[in-house]
Amino acid sequence: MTPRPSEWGPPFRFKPEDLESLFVVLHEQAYKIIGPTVNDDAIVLGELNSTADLPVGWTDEQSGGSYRLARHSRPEFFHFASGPHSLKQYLHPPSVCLWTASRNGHGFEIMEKVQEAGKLAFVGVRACDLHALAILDKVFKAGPLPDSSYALRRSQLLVIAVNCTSPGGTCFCESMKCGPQVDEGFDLVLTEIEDEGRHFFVGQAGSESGRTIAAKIPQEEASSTDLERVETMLNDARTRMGRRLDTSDLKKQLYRSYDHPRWEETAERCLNCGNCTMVCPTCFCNTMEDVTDLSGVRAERWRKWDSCFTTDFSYIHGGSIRSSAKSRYRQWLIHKLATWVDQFGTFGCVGCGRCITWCPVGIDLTEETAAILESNSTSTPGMK
Amino acid sequence: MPSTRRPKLAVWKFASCDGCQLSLLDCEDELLQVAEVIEIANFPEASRAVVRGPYDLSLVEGSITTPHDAERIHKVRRASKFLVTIGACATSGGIQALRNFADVNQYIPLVYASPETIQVLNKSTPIADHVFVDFQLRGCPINKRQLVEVLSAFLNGRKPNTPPHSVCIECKRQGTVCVMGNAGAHCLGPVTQAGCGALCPSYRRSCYGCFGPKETPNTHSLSQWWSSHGMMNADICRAYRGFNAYAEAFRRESEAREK
Amino acid sequence: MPKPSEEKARPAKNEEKAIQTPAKADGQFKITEDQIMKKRQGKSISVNFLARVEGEGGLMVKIQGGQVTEARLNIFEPPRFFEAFLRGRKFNEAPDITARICGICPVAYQMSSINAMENLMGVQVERSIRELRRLLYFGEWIESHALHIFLLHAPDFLGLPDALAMAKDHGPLVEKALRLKKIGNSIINLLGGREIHPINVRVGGFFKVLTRARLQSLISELSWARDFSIEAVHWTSQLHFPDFEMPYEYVALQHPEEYAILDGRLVSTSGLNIEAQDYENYFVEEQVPHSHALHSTLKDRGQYFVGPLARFNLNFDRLCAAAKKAAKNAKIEPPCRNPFKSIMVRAIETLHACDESLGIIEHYEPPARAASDIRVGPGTGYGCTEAPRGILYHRYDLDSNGIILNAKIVPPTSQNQKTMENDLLHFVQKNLALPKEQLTWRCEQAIRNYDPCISCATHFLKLSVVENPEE
Amino acid sequence: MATESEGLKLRNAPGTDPMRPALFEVHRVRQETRDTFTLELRSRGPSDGFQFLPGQFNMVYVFGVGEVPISISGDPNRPNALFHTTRAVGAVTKAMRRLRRGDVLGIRGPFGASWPVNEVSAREVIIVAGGIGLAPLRPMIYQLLSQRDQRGRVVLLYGARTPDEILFTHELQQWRTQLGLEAFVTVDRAHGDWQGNVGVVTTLIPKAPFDPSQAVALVCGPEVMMRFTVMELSKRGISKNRIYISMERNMKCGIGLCGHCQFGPYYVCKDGPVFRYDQVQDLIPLREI
Amino acid sequence: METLKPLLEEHPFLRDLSAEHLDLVVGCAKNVRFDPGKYLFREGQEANEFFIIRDGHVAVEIHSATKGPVIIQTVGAGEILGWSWLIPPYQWHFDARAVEVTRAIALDGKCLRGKCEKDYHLGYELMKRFSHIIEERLAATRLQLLDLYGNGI
Repeated sequence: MTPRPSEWGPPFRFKPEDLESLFVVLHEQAYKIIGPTVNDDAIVLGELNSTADLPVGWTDEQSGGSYRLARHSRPEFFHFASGPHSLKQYLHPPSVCLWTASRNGHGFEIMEKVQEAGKLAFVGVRACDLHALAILDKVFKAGPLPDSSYALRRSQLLVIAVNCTSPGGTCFCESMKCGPQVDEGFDLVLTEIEDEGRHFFVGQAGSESGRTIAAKIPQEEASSTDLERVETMLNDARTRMGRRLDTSDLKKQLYRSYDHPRWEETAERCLNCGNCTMVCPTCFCNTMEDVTDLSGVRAERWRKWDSCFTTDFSYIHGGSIRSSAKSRYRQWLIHKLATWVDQFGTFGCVGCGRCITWCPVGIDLTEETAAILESNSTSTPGMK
Repeated sequence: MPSTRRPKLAVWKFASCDGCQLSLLDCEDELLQVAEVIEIANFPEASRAVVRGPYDLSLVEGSITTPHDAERIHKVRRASKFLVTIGACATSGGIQALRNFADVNQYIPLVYASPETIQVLNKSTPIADHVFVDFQLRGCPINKRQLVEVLSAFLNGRKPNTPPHSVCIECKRQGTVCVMGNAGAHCLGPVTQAGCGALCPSYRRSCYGCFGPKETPNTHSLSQWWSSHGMMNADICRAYRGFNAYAEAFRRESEAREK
Repeated sequence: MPKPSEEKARPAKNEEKAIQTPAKADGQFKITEDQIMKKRQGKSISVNFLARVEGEGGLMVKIQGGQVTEARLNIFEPPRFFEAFLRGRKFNEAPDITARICGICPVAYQMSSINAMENLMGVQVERSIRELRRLLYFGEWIESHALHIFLLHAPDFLGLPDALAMAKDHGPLVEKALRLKKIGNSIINLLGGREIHPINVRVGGFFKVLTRARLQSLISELSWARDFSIEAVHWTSQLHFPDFEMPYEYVALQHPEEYAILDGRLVSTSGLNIEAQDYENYFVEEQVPHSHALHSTLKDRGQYFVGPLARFNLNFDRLCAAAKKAAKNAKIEPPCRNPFKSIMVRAIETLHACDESLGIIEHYEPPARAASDIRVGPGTGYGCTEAPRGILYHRYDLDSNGIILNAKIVPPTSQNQKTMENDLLHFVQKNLALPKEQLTWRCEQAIRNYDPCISCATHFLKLSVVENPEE
Repeated sequence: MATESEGLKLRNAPGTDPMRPALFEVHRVRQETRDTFTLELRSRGPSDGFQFLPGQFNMVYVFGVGEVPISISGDPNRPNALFHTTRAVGAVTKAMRRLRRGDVLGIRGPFGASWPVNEVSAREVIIVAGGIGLAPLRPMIYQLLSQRDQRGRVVLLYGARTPDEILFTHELQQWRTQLGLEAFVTVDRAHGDWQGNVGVVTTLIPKAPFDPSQAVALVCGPEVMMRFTVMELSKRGISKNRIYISMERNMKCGIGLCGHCQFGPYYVCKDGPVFRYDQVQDLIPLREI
Repeated sequence: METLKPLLEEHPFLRDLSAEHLDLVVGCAKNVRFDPGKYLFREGQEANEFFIIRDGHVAVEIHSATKGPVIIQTVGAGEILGWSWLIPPYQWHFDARAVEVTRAIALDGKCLRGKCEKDYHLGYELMKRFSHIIEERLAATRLQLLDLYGNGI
């Protein structure tokens, strides 16, 4: 990591019980705190009232098509990998009313729905999800016609990130260069250290507001040993990724793979249920639904998460452009790992592994991609 | 576009539990409004008054199970400009279509005292097997929000928002934790059409397919997965033999697992 | 694409008539309009299509020489063979499958089947689970009674075709009725996931139990509902009731402390007092040719009457104080033998259900676990609960894998069928002087006293598929 | 990234939410053919006119029914009136056809990349249109004909299904006689009394009067027709970087935020709908992309 | 005859034909002119020639009992009309009607058939050129069948 002293504060160290003071500060600053908590047998994102709501003593076991909440004996707050939820739920909500309209005579008038966006502080954000946030920013904020409601929600966000030292069985952020170390886009980053009975946090502010908040936590200066410990733990995490993906030349290789036979094989397994797109922290596709009341006087426009795995997604008069399951899986994967690069200058994948864990039949993006890359030399032409 | 004449609505019942037409009466908040914008012309469960047809909109509940009903449905079709089937019975034969899988010869010893007084068809079949259906609203039972949506769409001349995609999409939009990935449940959500509000998973229960197969369902792959995780064929077969057992994709899969 | 047959559209007028003709049971008891015309020489009342009941039925009363010679309730709802296809299903599927017998009282089916399974397995659920079940069931009572009182039955008393017509003169009342109905539904919704065919109940308990806070969200509406129920009791007491009483034998469940709903002993006004599992030793069913529903009778005693009136007459002292008080104010007390007054009793039961529900919510502590462990084993289990319309009996035989070998289900409407026909017989006899149109309407009303649930009633046929090659 | 074809992209009045429709009133309805019609719209709000570039589209909202993308078919030099020509095939377009003078529509736009307005100004232009595909090209024809002093010949090859389905017949005549447009029309089938060409529009290309080394081709029609048209144009020797096509895909937002209109690395709504052929030539042969 | 040779020589259809073969073809050619409404040939007639349209416009029609004449294709200046003379039983399958004054060179197919039988090189050259035309027409007809403008996609 290259420290950027101008923005970043000095590393400091604090006791686990002082994490509560962070919560207190956030509440004082009128933030609603969103973070990991145990609910419905999973570590999900939810509103946290205090550190007691954090999943202390809980971890998870993840593999293709499987997530299991598990107990562990250590006192850590953040000893788990990505859960089923991501920041997307909050910044790009699954269902938003954009406006309402009401009829008057021949005409009608449109009233914009004022988007509520309170101040949200996310606690425990991993590097993968921060990269996903950066990607959503590119999609919704960077273009010539940005999404105003996204921008509004985004502007009121505070990020307390956590360096990931417990990658899961489906993680591959290391391959995507999106983790496990938090390197940008945070207000405060924490590393939780627990060994041989010593349990403490190393923190560092990454923004002005982060610095203000950090200052309120009882702390001492972090020693060079502490910092080395952080470094070691992150390096260790890098070697414990459950999955990996070779990204060199990935885009070009995939552009050549449109007619690869593997798509057909995957399509036989793919349920085209859309789970991967729903749990993906960067999948942003959405649809508009126009609804009316019975009297026909009131109408509303809703924006809802959509998935490229449906036939409606590509429907134009006369039929669906992507009617085969093969073409839909291909669209998704090539979008994530190739066309996304052309559109937004980055992969659409951050290596969080959610699509692998939550695929009901365990289809593995890294495995599919590897299979295509491996035999691409024999494959047929596609896009150059 | 609302016009001056209220469209005439008729509700018809075939073999069913009445739950789907009851959904209309369960729209407590909308019922009086419905009656304002639609003339409830023929709805025996709600009224003894009957207005003659033809009807602008017919809601048909239930499946065809008797020779008489097989004739009656044609009369209903002729009296209806726009015919919408409501519920699993009407769209896939319903729970009573379980008889379609039975061997009639095995039924004969069980026939009760005077079987000759009752005429029943061998199979319970959906309405669309008999007449042209303009729109099918799924569910066992239908979802009343979807029913109001279909009525609103009909009145406003738009396409109803009743997407044919999976329960999973609806489920994840709600932020529900997947019961399949997370609890290893035998959830039919990935092959079942949305519309119920992904109810079961939100109660930590696996989907049991009330809304029938979604578009392009890959039932085979789902069964394979279950099978490889120790589920017995008989149980897989039963999973597909629920309230939409006779819907093509479910029927095929259950038959494949029957041996 | 339309099939050719539809394209040859016939003139609309004829269709109407054709469509109004009910589906008939079959050849021998088919009552065509022609036959009815012929019978006019005597006199007959026939209602081809009973409106405002759940399911499809008709009724027919034959009068010859000033004597009513026959009264029949024709149930032409097609049989659906539930007991047949329950064979081979797993025990834990019974609650959801049997719920589909009836869209109006699915909770009743779920509760009876669960009781039967738990009875077989020797499961005792913890108190809070039992309380949640009672609450869910009360939700169904409220919803079903509100529907019946105001949307199905009351229009008869007011001489109106339906509740929508009622809404014109009694707007606020209908709106309140709908609100009451909605409250019943919201209880089911919250505890069960949806109003019709709830998804949250299982053998052993629930899939997910609610927090106190979620349950408490019901309180304010339920309090309103309790108040409105008092008003409803009063309102129904002001209706005009035909002077008609019959010496019924009432049968209901009885519980030592509660106004029975979930369980209890089977008792009657003529001294029956048995365990629910002895039901089949005391009750028999017979097939009648004019109906798709079996008729149930008490061995050696004949017809009997289940439902709100039965419960009221047998368990009056276990009603909550408010309900008793409302009954007193409305001047109704056991024994009540006028079936038309069932509308009042439903209102009283609604009040009781609201009151009890509030109590359950107030004292609710979430159970430690949503469901008890269950051990699947072979045997026979019995379950009997009080559906809104009366006792609903289930029996299952399971094998060692929990697969259903046999199922028997006796719904309330089939138990009341004989009594309904008997009522018709006597009621018509007594009111022969009425103009025919009015008498016909009264006959319908007499049937609606029973809130007949015809979809339920018909599933009851034993397996009766007749090989009938489909054309 | 994205297209190099010129023109305004994603222009919207400052300060307004691109997701919120502006209200326009139907001024006139003109039935073009049995199922195709043109709506002439006037802004309801305070407006200095509706500025757009040829080839751009709007998201058109019918109250209570829904929204669809429809290209603009009017004259870019007459911004006071907004024209949309469309066929009534779905719920929204069918509802549009029922609209009458004074009825109100919601409009979001203009969106998307335009035809290469500047590149063609000093060149010969060959326009190939199929069916309703003439509508998105009409603004370009207006534009070209308005500058005819500064420019080379404009040739239009237009294929319709039957003589009854030829769009803008009156204008075609006018353009021919008064403005020197060289228009050749062909139909797929005709009765004996039809005096014109019969055959698909591609059959007109080999004998069309243009100089392949000079001309720029603008093509709009069904995708299959465009594929074959490009083939014929290439045979005549027009290079692929002087052929432009206009694509159709499902669109929900019109501004690249919903993902529906993806076409390989492009979003048709903002990188297109007009593409220079060499940008997409590798994508065109791919199935179900 | 002398007037026709330069014309035929330059026509793309016959371009690059050897001088010898060109002479054979020229030997079978004559100028024809049709007023509007005149038929170049009718369905069922013996097909003994083909036409190189010089100017004008010819509609190829098929007659249907209920719809009357339906035009399935039009042929104009520079195009070749007719190949039934090449394929037994040498009968026209369609009607060809001049829509406007049409001038063409008619080539005697019967005569050419004989010459082709004798000289396979000539036969091959002509066959090659006609098969190209047939292929083009077939492709165009297929597109027409797609009813592209009617259904979208």
